[in-house]
Amino acid sequence: MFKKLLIANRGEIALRVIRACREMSITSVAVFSDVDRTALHVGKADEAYHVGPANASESYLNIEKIIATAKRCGAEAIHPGYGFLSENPKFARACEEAAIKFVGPKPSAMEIMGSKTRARQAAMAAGVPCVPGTARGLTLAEAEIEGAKIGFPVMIKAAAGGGGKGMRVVRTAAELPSAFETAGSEAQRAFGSGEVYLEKLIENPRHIEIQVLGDEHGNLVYLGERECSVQRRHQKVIEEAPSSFLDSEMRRRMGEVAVRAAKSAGYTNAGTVEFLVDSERNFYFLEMNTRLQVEHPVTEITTGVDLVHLQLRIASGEALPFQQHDIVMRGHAIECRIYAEDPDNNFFPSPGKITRLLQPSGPGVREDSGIYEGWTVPLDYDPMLAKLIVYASDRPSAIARMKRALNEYFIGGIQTNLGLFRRILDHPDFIAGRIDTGFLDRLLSAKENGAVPVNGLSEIAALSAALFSAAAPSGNHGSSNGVMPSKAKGAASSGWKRVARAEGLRNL
Amino acid sequence: MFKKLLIANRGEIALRVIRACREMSITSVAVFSDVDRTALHVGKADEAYHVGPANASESYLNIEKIIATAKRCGAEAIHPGYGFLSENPKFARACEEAAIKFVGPKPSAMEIMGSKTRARQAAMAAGVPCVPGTARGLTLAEAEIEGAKIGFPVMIKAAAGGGGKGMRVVRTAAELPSAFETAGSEAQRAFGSGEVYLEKLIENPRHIEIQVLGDEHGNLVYLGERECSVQRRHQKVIEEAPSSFLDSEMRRRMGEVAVRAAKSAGYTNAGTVEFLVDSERNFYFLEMNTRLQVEHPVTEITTGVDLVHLQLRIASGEALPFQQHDIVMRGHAIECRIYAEDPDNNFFPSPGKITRLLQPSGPGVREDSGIYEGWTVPLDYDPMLAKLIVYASDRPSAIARMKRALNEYFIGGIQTNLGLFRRILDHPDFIAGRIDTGFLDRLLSAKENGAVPVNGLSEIAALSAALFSAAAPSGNHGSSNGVMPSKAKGAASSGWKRVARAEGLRNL
Amino acid sequence: MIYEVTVAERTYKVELSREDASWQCKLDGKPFPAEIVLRSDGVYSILIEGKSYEATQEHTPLGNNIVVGRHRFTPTVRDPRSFRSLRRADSAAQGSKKITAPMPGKVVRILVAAGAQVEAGQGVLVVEAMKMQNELKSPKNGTITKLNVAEGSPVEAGQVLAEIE
Amino acid sequence: MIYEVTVAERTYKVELSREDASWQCKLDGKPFPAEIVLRSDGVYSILIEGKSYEATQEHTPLGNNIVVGRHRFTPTVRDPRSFRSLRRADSAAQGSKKITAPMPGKVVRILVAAGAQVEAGQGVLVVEAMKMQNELKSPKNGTITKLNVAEGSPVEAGQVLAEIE
Repeated sequence: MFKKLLIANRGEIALRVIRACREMSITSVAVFSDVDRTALHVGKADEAYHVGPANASESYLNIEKIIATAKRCGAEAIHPGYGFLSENPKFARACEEAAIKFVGPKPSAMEIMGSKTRARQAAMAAGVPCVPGTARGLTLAEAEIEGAKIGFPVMIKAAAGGGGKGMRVVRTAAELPSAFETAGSEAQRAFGSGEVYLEKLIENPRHIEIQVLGDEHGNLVYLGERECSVQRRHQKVIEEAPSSFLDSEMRRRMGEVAVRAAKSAGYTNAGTVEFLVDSERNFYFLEMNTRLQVEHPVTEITTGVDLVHLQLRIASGEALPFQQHDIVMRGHAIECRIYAEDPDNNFFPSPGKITRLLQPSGPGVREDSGIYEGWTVPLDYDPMLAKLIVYASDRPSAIARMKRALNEYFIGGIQTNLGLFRRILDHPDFIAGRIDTGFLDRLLSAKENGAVPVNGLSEIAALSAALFSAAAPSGNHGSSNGVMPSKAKGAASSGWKRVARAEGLRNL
Repeated sequence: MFKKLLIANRGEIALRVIRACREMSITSVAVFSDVDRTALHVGKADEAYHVGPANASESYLNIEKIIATAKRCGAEAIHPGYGFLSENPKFARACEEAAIKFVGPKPSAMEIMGSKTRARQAAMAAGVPCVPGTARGLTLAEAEIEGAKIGFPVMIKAAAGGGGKGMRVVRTAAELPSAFETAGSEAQRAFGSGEVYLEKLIENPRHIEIQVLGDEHGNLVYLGERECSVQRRHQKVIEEAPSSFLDSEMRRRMGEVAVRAAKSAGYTNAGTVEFLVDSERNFYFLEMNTRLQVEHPVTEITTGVDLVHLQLRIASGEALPFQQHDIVMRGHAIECRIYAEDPDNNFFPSPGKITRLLQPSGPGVREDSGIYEGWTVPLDYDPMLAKLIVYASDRPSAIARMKRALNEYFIGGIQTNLGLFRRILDHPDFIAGRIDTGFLDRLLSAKENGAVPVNGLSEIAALSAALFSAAAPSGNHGSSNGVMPSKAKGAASSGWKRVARAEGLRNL
Repeated sequence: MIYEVTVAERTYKVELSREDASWQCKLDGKPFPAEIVLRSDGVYSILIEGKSYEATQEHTPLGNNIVVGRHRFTPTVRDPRSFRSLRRADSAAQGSKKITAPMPGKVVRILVAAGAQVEAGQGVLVVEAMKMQNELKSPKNGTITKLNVAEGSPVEAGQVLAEIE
Repeated sequence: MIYEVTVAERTYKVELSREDASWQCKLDGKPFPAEIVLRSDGVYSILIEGKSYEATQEHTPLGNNIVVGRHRFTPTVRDPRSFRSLRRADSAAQGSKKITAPMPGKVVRILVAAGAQVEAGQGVLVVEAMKMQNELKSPKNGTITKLNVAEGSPVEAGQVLAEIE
């Protein structure tokens, strides 16, 4: 096993890997940008090195700098986490050339799965069902012929794309030319390649993905599925395992197909094969993510394996400690992604200082987070703050437990999407498991079913506001035991003043 | 299911039950004594009522007051937690008479298992192996005859006893009379009954217990074992599931015996049958605890069931949702009991203000606690603050994970036994699973193997002490961003002054 | 002490007085049976005829909120004695409408010039934060009377970026 | 600023100076390459040639401790300028020995009278806390010169209960 590992990432996933290192007696090395000096992963790692300015392209995406840092501190391996360099074959190559083990698949496998068209070709060659469509870039003329063949509605997608950019739904042949043009130029701007292709549009599909794990001795298994249909603009918000839509037979079939797809690319380490599933339970290969997923905990909890530990064992050359038939899913797990964004205001991001933090705990609750009370969430990186994961023996109990945990969770000072989850978890369609990738957008476009009834709570709020006002100025009363918590007091008074200033009142 | 439930307890177990209520949409009712008004369970419950002064006998043990409170607020059921009234048949009867459901077994079952001698008689009648000895109270004359029969060494035990009181080891016939006399009078003082009996002394036994669960329709199952041999003065400190000492065959035999013992008493709801296991793997019935155990989480995590949820379902008349063959243990769980006591100073209890609290989280970590930063731990109740439970796929990984979690755990302002656990977890005998009820006392009596090597850390400590000193007086520097955290500052300066006063320095 | 507190469109008169260690309070003149304790974690634990509430205060760049259980309130507190008033900066604006930055970030594009006519919902400028570009729209039909920022300028949460008359 | 800090039986001379936003420090006269940041949760994050340390302060009734990682230290800080000194109350005692209460509680029994001869390890009084009776023993052979408490009196942590000469 490695003695020292560098984590080329930040936030909760850096903490996740640091914890695995500590549990495996590996020295963990963090890297940080100018604005992350006070980030939690810097303090929790055994070592930490500065790799550049806030701008990720000069720090967390700076291959040369990160490799140089790994060499300097003598790290034998690098875990890329997710995002940043995790799916960049150039980085994996650079590690290879520097004789540093990249914790992930070989660059060749990343290259195949990194290109939508090549991945699709590989999948089809391996007999993996794909959405009817063209596997390669097209001219408009070709697109019009293919469109007719496939039959409308169709989807235009960018070959190099992701995250919805360069995507267009085309419902009639007439719409094709303009959609083709805009999608192409959008793709050009976003990915530097205007190459687009056509796919049959699957209406209201589910997004269900299979976790695969392969060692470097030819063993490759699947670890059940994750239901990821609750998305906002192709961004996952809630994930579950198992999917209430699958039975064991379909799970087996999808799992075996996923293993075939992975094997066709010579895949090793942890990866995820994403499928679209239509209402008739047909499933189609969507893409493969060649890294650890954000939502890996729901798989860990239901299968009882530790994916990060296994990633490191595999990377250090160990064989998988189990076979397919050893994998049993138990109970139900749900994950909520906590973002610093304001669901009540166009999901505007909300960086800033976390003035108060209460984190849930107790039975069946797991929190993976990279934040602490007093930390200022920088405005330079993506807004995910933490992941709240719950486990229970069945889905209804898991939903109830998640609501309980959300009640205990409080992040003050910035806006978060914590309130949104309750709306989702209380929605009859979610409760019934009637979810597809359009579910959340429909829920959001629907009227809030009236403000939450605050039965008598406003009286309490009014009383409390008065109490805090009374306590703020002097701070020698307002407490039953004469002790005014410096935390509440300090912040309160400043809070008052700030607002007073904002209103130009000077008579304080 | 009940609409409203009263919890006749405090601390982490009150929180545990409150959380279960929230998850099951039951209104939770807390009770509190004078010194617990600011305790966490009061704020987290839906309702909370004062039941008397600090002295438990006038509050948490006050049957009339608690029943009256339940009636007044309309609670349909009472969960007694553990300790306090949880094993008191009078209380269970009083609930019955008040038409309030007591969450636990029937009073009759509690009475049988509550008396060591009656429990032993019942167990033997049910063919449950017991430690050779007398099942009833004895005169000295009888004791001398029985002692000779059983063969020395023998153990004198109080019939009404527990917690080591009224217990004496007798190695020769000559020692018997004086030991008999002191044990009897000690029992008289402790339990109001001087009745004692004899048992064969099992040398260096393991303490292994079986969790049983029965509904009110005649179904009764066992949920695997818990290894509780790491004890200090008969007080459990670390518990595990499964026990590394058992194979599935022995687990099945002990489980079936436990079920027989419970059935012989007409047992319902959650209970635990405790066994002594000798080095030849013979196991002997020790006693039955007729309540939820402190260490129930390790069973929940390895079997995937929620014992408190099931307690409430059973009490409300539901049948067990599973049968014996559905119960499968997976992975390994360990629990550490965090006490407010000072292992470096005779384990003196350490109530007082918690000035800083950092709680562990992340994969495989569960914390059940009843504390918060700023809370003053009262000196009136037992010193257990929290339970730290970890899960991993096997025992070595669970031990490593527990060490990682302990590293993240910090309770400042009072003494705790957090440091002791590392000594235990690093001990070769514990790692090898070579533990018996004498293990911890041997470890404690052994010399600390030198102070923990603090390689270079003292320089860091010296530097930090200077930094905090520099920051304390003014607080307008000492921070990289000019902001001095009110928490650190407020506390620091006061800390300085206090010490200065203690030394009669006035030139501040 | 007497406070006027407006919460969820309703204004309450809250009278507070301390008798030895405990708070007495009246709501709109009537005694309010609240048994109040400030925990040293800054949370008020309030018991009202047995019902238990936890109230805490949230400090944000836009002012202070009160959180009761999981419900967030944005109260306006008026202390007649000192006329000191707690009120959200944005809610203070009467008449002319302002566009304030909902989050700290950087102005990456300005879509209309000062003096220009805009319609309600029309994009006025784009602020980037956390890798996302966020278009801020005009709250009403009118004329851009003020444009307080230029492209590239960093902005604070709550900062007034533009005003529409 | 110059401090004399005694930690784990060793005394260090710590010189601190601030250059713009950052701390410079010397240890026993030699430059100490520590890159120091105070996080707003009151933790100093210290990087020394890449090694990362978190140092926090623990306030106890007996004084302040420094916690580095999971290791607890009880430093004595001496500031030559002001002669302000941080030192544990109990460690301050020289010569005559004291018995201090290790925890708040109640004196339930006094086992020897003032003026009595005691041997090292002999029980002097019993303090009850958390349902446990804790016997406090004499640290040395000698005479009980002071007995500051009576049976039934409540005691604070660190309070001197008796002195032995």
